[in-house]
Amino acid sequence: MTTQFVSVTTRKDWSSDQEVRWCPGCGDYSILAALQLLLPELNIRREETVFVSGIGCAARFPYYMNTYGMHTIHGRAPAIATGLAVTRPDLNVFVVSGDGDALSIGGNHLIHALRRNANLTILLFNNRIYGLTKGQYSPTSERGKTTKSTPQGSLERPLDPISLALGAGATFVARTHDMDRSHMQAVFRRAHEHHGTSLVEIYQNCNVFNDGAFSDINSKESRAANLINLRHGEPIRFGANDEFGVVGDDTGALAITTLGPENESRVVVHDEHLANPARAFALARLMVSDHEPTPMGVFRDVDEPEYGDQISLQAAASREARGEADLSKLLRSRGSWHVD
Amino acid sequence: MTTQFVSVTTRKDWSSDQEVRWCPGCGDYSILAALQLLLPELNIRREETVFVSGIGCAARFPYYMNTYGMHTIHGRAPAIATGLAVTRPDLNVFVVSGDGDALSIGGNHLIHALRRNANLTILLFNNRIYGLTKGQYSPTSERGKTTKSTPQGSLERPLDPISLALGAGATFVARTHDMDRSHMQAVFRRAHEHHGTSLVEIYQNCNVFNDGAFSDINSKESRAANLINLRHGEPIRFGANDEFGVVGDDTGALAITTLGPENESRVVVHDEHLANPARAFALARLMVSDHEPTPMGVFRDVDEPEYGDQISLQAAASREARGEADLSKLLRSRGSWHVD
Amino acid sequence: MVVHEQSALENVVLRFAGDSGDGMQLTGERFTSTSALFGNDLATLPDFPAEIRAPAGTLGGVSSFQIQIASYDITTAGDSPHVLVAMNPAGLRANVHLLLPGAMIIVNGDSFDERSIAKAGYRTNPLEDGSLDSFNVTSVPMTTLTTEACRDAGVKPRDAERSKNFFALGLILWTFSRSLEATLEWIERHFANRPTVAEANRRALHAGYHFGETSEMYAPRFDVAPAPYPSGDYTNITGSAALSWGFIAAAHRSGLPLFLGSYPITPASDILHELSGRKEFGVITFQAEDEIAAVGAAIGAAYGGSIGLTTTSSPGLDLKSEAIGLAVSLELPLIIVDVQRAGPSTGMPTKVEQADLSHALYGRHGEAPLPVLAALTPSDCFSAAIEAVRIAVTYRTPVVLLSDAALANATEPWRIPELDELPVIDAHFANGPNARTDDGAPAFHPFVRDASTLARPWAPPGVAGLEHRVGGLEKADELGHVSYDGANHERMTELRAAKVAGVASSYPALVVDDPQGDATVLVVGWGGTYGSLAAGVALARQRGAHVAHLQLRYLNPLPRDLGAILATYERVLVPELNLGQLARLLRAEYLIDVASLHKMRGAPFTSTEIADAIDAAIREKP
Amino acid sequence: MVVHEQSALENVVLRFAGDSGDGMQLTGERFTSTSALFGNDLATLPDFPAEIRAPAGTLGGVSSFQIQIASYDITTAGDSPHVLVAMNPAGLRANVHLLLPGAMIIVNGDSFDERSIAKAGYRTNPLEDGSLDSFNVTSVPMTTLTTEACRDAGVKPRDAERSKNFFALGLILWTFSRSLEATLEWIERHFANRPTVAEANRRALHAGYHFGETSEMYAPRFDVAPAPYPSGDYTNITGSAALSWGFIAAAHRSGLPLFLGSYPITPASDILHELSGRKEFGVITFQAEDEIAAVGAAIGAAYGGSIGLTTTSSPGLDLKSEAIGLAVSLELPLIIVDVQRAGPSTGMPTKVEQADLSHALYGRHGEAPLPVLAALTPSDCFSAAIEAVRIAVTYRTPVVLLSDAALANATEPWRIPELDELPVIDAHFANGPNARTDDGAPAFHPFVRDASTLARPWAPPGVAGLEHRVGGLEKADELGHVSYDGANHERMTELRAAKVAGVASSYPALVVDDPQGDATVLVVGWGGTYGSLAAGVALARQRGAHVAHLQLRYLNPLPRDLGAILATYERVLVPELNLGQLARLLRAEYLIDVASLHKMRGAPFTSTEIADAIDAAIREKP
Ligand SMILES: Cc1ncc(C[n+]2csc(CCOP(=O)(O)OP(=O)(O)O)c2C)c(N)n1
Ligand SMILES: Cc1ncc(C[n+]2csc(CCOP(=O)(O)OP(=O)(O)O)c2C)c(N)n1
Ligand code: SF4
Ligand code: SF4
Ligand SMILES: [Mg+2]
Ligand SMILES: [Mg+2]
Repeated sequence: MTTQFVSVTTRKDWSSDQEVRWCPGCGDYSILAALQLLLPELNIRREETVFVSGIGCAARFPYYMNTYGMHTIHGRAPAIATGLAVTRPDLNVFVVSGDGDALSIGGNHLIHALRRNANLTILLFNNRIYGLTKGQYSPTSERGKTTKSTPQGSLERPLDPISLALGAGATFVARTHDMDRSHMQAVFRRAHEHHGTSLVEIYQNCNVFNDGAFSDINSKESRAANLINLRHGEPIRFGANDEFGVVGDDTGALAITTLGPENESRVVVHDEHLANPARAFALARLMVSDHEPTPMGVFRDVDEPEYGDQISLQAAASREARGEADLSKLLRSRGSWHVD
Repeated sequence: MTTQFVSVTTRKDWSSDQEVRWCPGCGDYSILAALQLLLPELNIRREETVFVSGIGCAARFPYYMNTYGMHTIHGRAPAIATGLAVTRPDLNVFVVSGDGDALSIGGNHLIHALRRNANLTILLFNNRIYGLTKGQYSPTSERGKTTKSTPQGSLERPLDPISLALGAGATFVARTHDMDRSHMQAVFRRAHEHHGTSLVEIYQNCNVFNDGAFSDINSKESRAANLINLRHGEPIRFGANDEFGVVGDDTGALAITTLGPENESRVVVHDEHLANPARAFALARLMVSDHEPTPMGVFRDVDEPEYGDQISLQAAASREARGEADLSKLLRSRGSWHVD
Repeated sequence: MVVHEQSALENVVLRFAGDSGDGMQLTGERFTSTSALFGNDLATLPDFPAEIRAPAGTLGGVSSFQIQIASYDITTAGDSPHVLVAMNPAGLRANVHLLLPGAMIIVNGDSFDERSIAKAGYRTNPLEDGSLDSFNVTSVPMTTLTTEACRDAGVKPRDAERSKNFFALGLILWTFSRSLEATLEWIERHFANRPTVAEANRRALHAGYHFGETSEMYAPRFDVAPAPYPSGDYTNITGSAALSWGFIAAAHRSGLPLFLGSYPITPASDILHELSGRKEFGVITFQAEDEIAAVGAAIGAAYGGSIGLTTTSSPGLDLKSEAIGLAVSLELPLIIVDVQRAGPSTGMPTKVEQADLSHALYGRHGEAPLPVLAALTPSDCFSAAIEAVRIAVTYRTPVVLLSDAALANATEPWRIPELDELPVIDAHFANGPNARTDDGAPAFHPFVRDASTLARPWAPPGVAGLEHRVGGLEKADELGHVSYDGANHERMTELRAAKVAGVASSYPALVVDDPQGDATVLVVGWGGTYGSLAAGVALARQRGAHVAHLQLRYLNPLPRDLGAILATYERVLVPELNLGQLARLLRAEYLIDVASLHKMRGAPFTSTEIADAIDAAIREKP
Repeated sequence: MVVHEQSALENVVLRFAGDSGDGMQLTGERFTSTSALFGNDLATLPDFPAEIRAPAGTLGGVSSFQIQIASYDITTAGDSPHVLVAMNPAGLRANVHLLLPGAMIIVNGDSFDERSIAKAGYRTNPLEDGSLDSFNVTSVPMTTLTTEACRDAGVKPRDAERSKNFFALGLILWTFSRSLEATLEWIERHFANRPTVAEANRRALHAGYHFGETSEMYAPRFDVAPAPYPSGDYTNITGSAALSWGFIAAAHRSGLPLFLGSYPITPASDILHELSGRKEFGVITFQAEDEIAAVGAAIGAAYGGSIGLTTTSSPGLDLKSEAIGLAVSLELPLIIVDVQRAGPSTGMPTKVEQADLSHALYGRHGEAPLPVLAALTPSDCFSAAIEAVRIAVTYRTPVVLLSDAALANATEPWRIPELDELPVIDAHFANGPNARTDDGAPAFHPFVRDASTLARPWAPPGVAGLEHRVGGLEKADELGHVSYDGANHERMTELRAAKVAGVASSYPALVVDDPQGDATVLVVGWGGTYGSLAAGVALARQRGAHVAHLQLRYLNPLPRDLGAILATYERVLVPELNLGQLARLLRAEYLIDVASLHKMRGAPFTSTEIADAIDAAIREKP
């Protein structure tokens, strides 16, 4: 990609000719729209953009993008995309996954992708349910969830993708939600710009099998009280009148408090770039149960060597040390003799 | 197991008749000894004790224990043990795994076992290398490690099992090392007593493929300076004269400092039972690079419902609601009609 | 077949079709229930789009439900519907090609507006352009009539419209001379806490029924008499429910707890759903993080003395290979259910195929043989489940039980067995030493074998003195500890193979369906094609063919009497929903040049396809 | 065979055996090197314990290395060693049963102390109890002589002792009339920065050599002349290295980058090790978190236009099944190498077996056919790798290439090909539209097929206008978008099968080894048994049998000329290191009653086993 290139595409250019087949009202539509509207602004080429997905409702995403795309198998998209990204550093590789795809069957590939830090942008559509298979609970479902496979309620405590990612050493971790296009776009842009693996959790409503899973947080009525917008360099405050703030307590955890002159100075100032992930983790664990005020935005964004870059460096070092590849020499490298 | 039962076994009773086949000098021997000496003290029965392992040097462990045992397949021991533990709540189920087994191929089963919280004691022998396959780097190998499969050095940042476990919602997380039998025993005992899934990372020396991986921390000479003993309710101090301490900094991270009257009060007091895992996570992330002072002991020990118990409750509720099982009724539950 | 008015018929094939949102599966199920209660024999074939919802009104979104009802013993939902109920243009277009000339078509006339017609891919209105002239078409303004009927019922017109499937059902019930009673009762129960919806449905149902009775434009009426059934209690059952109950019954008859480890996948998930609500039967269901954990947990449970069960569909079976190999090596009982769907890879997830047979037989590294069974009909799933448990427990071996997407969802009436008719399964747990050490002390050797079955002891933890270790490394014969001795490995490999081969000695004798006893052509099928092959054979016989039919339930080891049977026919025809996997097996085993008939269209064979192939085979006979 | 003194021999089989810590593999390799330089044909067979180290001195800890050197073309490391060098009692006990009467045994006498003798499981000292009377035994106090030789060399006695394998090597080099030069040079290079170790080894080597020369007690000496080789440059190569280099060569001749995704597993890891050090060749190696990620990443790389390669051994292949099925459905090039080891499950990880053939053929759900090849000899691994890439790239298909634990570690001399002798592979990337839309605009349809190969276009990202989506759901013929149409699915299934079947048209003609042309019995083998079958056939011919030999490299599709060949022999004998998997394939395909000979002992066939089976087959001929 040359730097002179200026994209003059529109949403239509990024939309494939396939009918979109999600249920009417599904949150996936607004994520698709957010991305199709954002991509023309990123000054990247369609033919250098690839969407790789696993299996699930979310994973149908690539079919709707007029880019290169691969709809693969359940849970393996991060691994497949890694092979693509390291061999083709010229591409913009996006991974689209669901909470089951990324965190249940695919959990291991996800954590290894995150620590490996190849140049991937992973979008995790979290609807806290298995949509495609018609409504079983997922790893992010709240405990006690009654579903087809748990008629008496589920028993496991949910996985929080943000804390899991931080535990695995992720370099870019963010959260956004399907009800706010401009927030999604801002976060997607940042994720795309991050050189390395970025993970974006997207709260996504499945109106058929888990309707309203996030409405306590992101509905018009709840947002002011329950949605915490993280902004780098700014104190973490929220509420209709910014009356609440996030402060440290003396157990190392973060807590929410009502602000007044006496404690205003204690409000934590958000810093995405801290080398130590402890603060970001504390932020991810702000909620002790569901439906509590929830941070949105970039939790962590730090620079670490990108995996593919390092491979290129090693290849260069190899050539440096041993000279350009010489097959004929290689075949003789274990000692050879001549017979006349 | 009745409560009256009093164990009168010795190490010999817990040792099988199979020759131990680890390399002479391997750290696995001392872990085996620690456990074989501890078990007689736990007042449990051999026939109610099962060791389940995956594949690796560490995973040969069950063969040496005169208990029930299963040497299974690579990475899957936590899943296999879960099936056993939930169907047989009367058993003491131990899982033995290596860093490759538990964190590479088996990473997903591990995190799901941890959040599920069935009654398992998982012992993770971390030698930061693949021993059995003769020396490739593992997920815990330090970056830049030169091995057979990485002649120019490995590229990934290592996974830290403790932070990963905390990110996954583990209820019991601890670390110990093969150079200190009584520390191992104290930690193993606690792990066994925990009702739910406990994870113990054991620093284990592989003297053949990764000799001295932990000597900066646990060799006789280094211990005072680099090994931090966590003790519940006590300030986290270490050093030959307890001259160092762990304090919070204002980015939410923990840091090490030299103590004096001016800062002594700031030393963090260790609390294993904090509901919020943020502090334990910060402790796990105390080291920003290898070979720095490293905490040993129980990072976290909290009570959450055990998975198997909850299943029993649901079964009881089911019987309560629908009466005792009646197969004949079940077969007619979708409506039936009679033909003469 | 041309449908006659008011005729008393032996059988009718009826198909409901509409948009995914139109409630066609529900309509079909309700009609099925009523017909079963009435005493018809019946068979159903639901057919719905892959899991992603297609945009309303398109061909991709069509959901259909076919049912055949008959006064005699039938085995399929039939090939060509005599009656098609189409709720929208797409439903019509997707199905009209199935109909023979003269078939009856009932459409919801309100849905044939310009937009919907275009969406379905029609250029002109099929109700008007003469393209349906060879059929008997009735257009009923179902939407209008339904909303009218519901006026003042307390529902909004938009919601009232949703009840139009009950209008269609009412109309069809009238057409088939059925009473509304069972449906009304069901509405009562089902919508107990949504009284206005209940009321709307009730009104729509009545409206449809009355429309049939009063409308002048509507004439033909069918009357299918009850089938002659042996006496007993009957229920309508799907393959998924029958499988689930079969496992519960096996647990009951063995006294063992049942543990299901599963990861959701269509069309296997229904077994997980069904069993997850049965904890009072000592059933534990475990929704695992993936298929590997699911089978792993089942192995752990089996080690602990439970019936270890794992259920999946085709892609999931791939992932279980390694763990199944472990179970082969450990020689522990384990049941793996594969509800086959169309592959390869994700394929067509809701469509039927039988293409996992070779995979079930050989899909593991090394020599790792295991018994493979297949269920023949929805209700046969019940006894196949019990049989799988019997073999697994008796021989200490994993067993693969094959079902398929069609069996799983199809329904048939089933005589409910008395509990004491069910086989008893004895786990025969090891309860004490079975050997002596070199110095004569009693010992437990976990790989000493039963002389007749070659099964090893099953010794769950808990018994003092039987402590032992098992693993996936090769084990010393009898002793069970790790052995790298070559001769021992060969012996163990042969023993494991001999044990599985020996399962055939426990089979019942094969029964060939050859009523006249003079057939020269034998049709051999396996598993879920039973119904379609039986129907095809029946049709061929009607056409005058002398043909025999044998449907295999046991795929590995093959029945011992099979070779002799095959040898008595001049020509063996093997129809399969794959490219010829059983055919390959029979060729290798018996060196017989069987003819393979394959179909890979995500749908069962039709009777005509089978009958035509039989005709061809008879003509081609060597 | 009785060994004569000073004799000029055509071939000798030599076996080094000792404890895992005794350096036997190194000794063997050095001897191999010297013999190769000298110009012998040779073949080696390393045999070491499973990965866990057994306690020193036990049978479980014995490590052996066998080599046959010859003045003519040989194919195996031989059945029965003429000379056994045993560094300890366990090394003797583990191998003595292999020897024929009269064989020569050289032992390290120092190691026969009471404890070691007992550890090896002997009750009495075999050097003294007469049990070795039928052999020609020489006991040399190697430890003592080595430590003495190293006195004042600057190493501690304990460390000096470690050089005793060089003593043994020196002795053997003398015995075989070889010079020390190559070994001295190697020591120089290898221990460059450990000068005292180098010195100790040098001294030990000389000491051994001189001991041979001077000792009175030691008599026989062998002299094996160089084999007549076609002119060229030669190297000694193991199967693992040959495979690795073959892939590098394929990358070179196709101009494509090579991407290896792998997860360590014995005995496949050596390929990963070898390729990880070759980044200057544009090779990327990726040690993945598991086998699924490894094959997944290779698929991603293939999608991006690289040669996607994944290497594993048996249990790892199980885990790759689902992803391989995806590659079948995507129709992307992919190479899967399975270095087979003894199964089932973990089995015997360092031992050879050929039991993954059926799994390679059928180990995926659905109809998912793919080409399967097998390498025949260590050096053939090189061209088999290139051939696998050719097929994968030409036909856009995953290809399974089977090697095995014996091939991987065995060595043979190999004439290094000139680069321009190697085939050229053309990726033929799509570079523009290949179709038109309904309204005539140029379009790219990813599933339009090449008329002759039926291959679809390979269109890696980066080219504007070729943007397209692929996936594991069934695809519409030509267009490539998702399709649930039954007829389309059948067509696509048949097309995929036809494409793979068509690969056979690109094979060279089969060449049967039947020197006299009058054989009535044909031995058919596949893959890595080539050497042992050829040797067995040669032995049978020496015994007077007229027998032909055919070794298959292509297992799917089978070669088109195979059926006709099989039909010309009265009896077909199929020896395999499994329970008869190729035999089953041939029976199903050709309806021929082939005789299966199996061996499952974690070791190659011996010539005698093969020759005896040939004799039996000739006697039994129908
Ligand atoms: C190997 C395999 N196992 C199971 C399935 C069935 N399956 C498809 S999608 C899915 C989960 C979907 O949940 P999620 O990832 O949350 O995506 P959503 O549909 O909610 O967007 C499952 C279990 C499959 N296709 N493949
Ligand atoms: C499916 C599968 N993949 C790979 C292997 C090979 N393998 C055996 S153990 C192992 C890793 C061992 O490392 P670790 O778990 O750290 O145990 P250690 O030997 O170091 O104790 C590997 C890759 C295997 N046995 N099975
Ligand atoms: S099932 Fe849920 S997630 Fe899937 S398309 Fe429908 S609304 Fe969206
Ligand atoms: S290889 Fe390492 S971990 Fe394995 S037994 Fe030897 S020293 Fe221990
Ligand atoms: Mg979801
Ligand atoms: Mg390790």
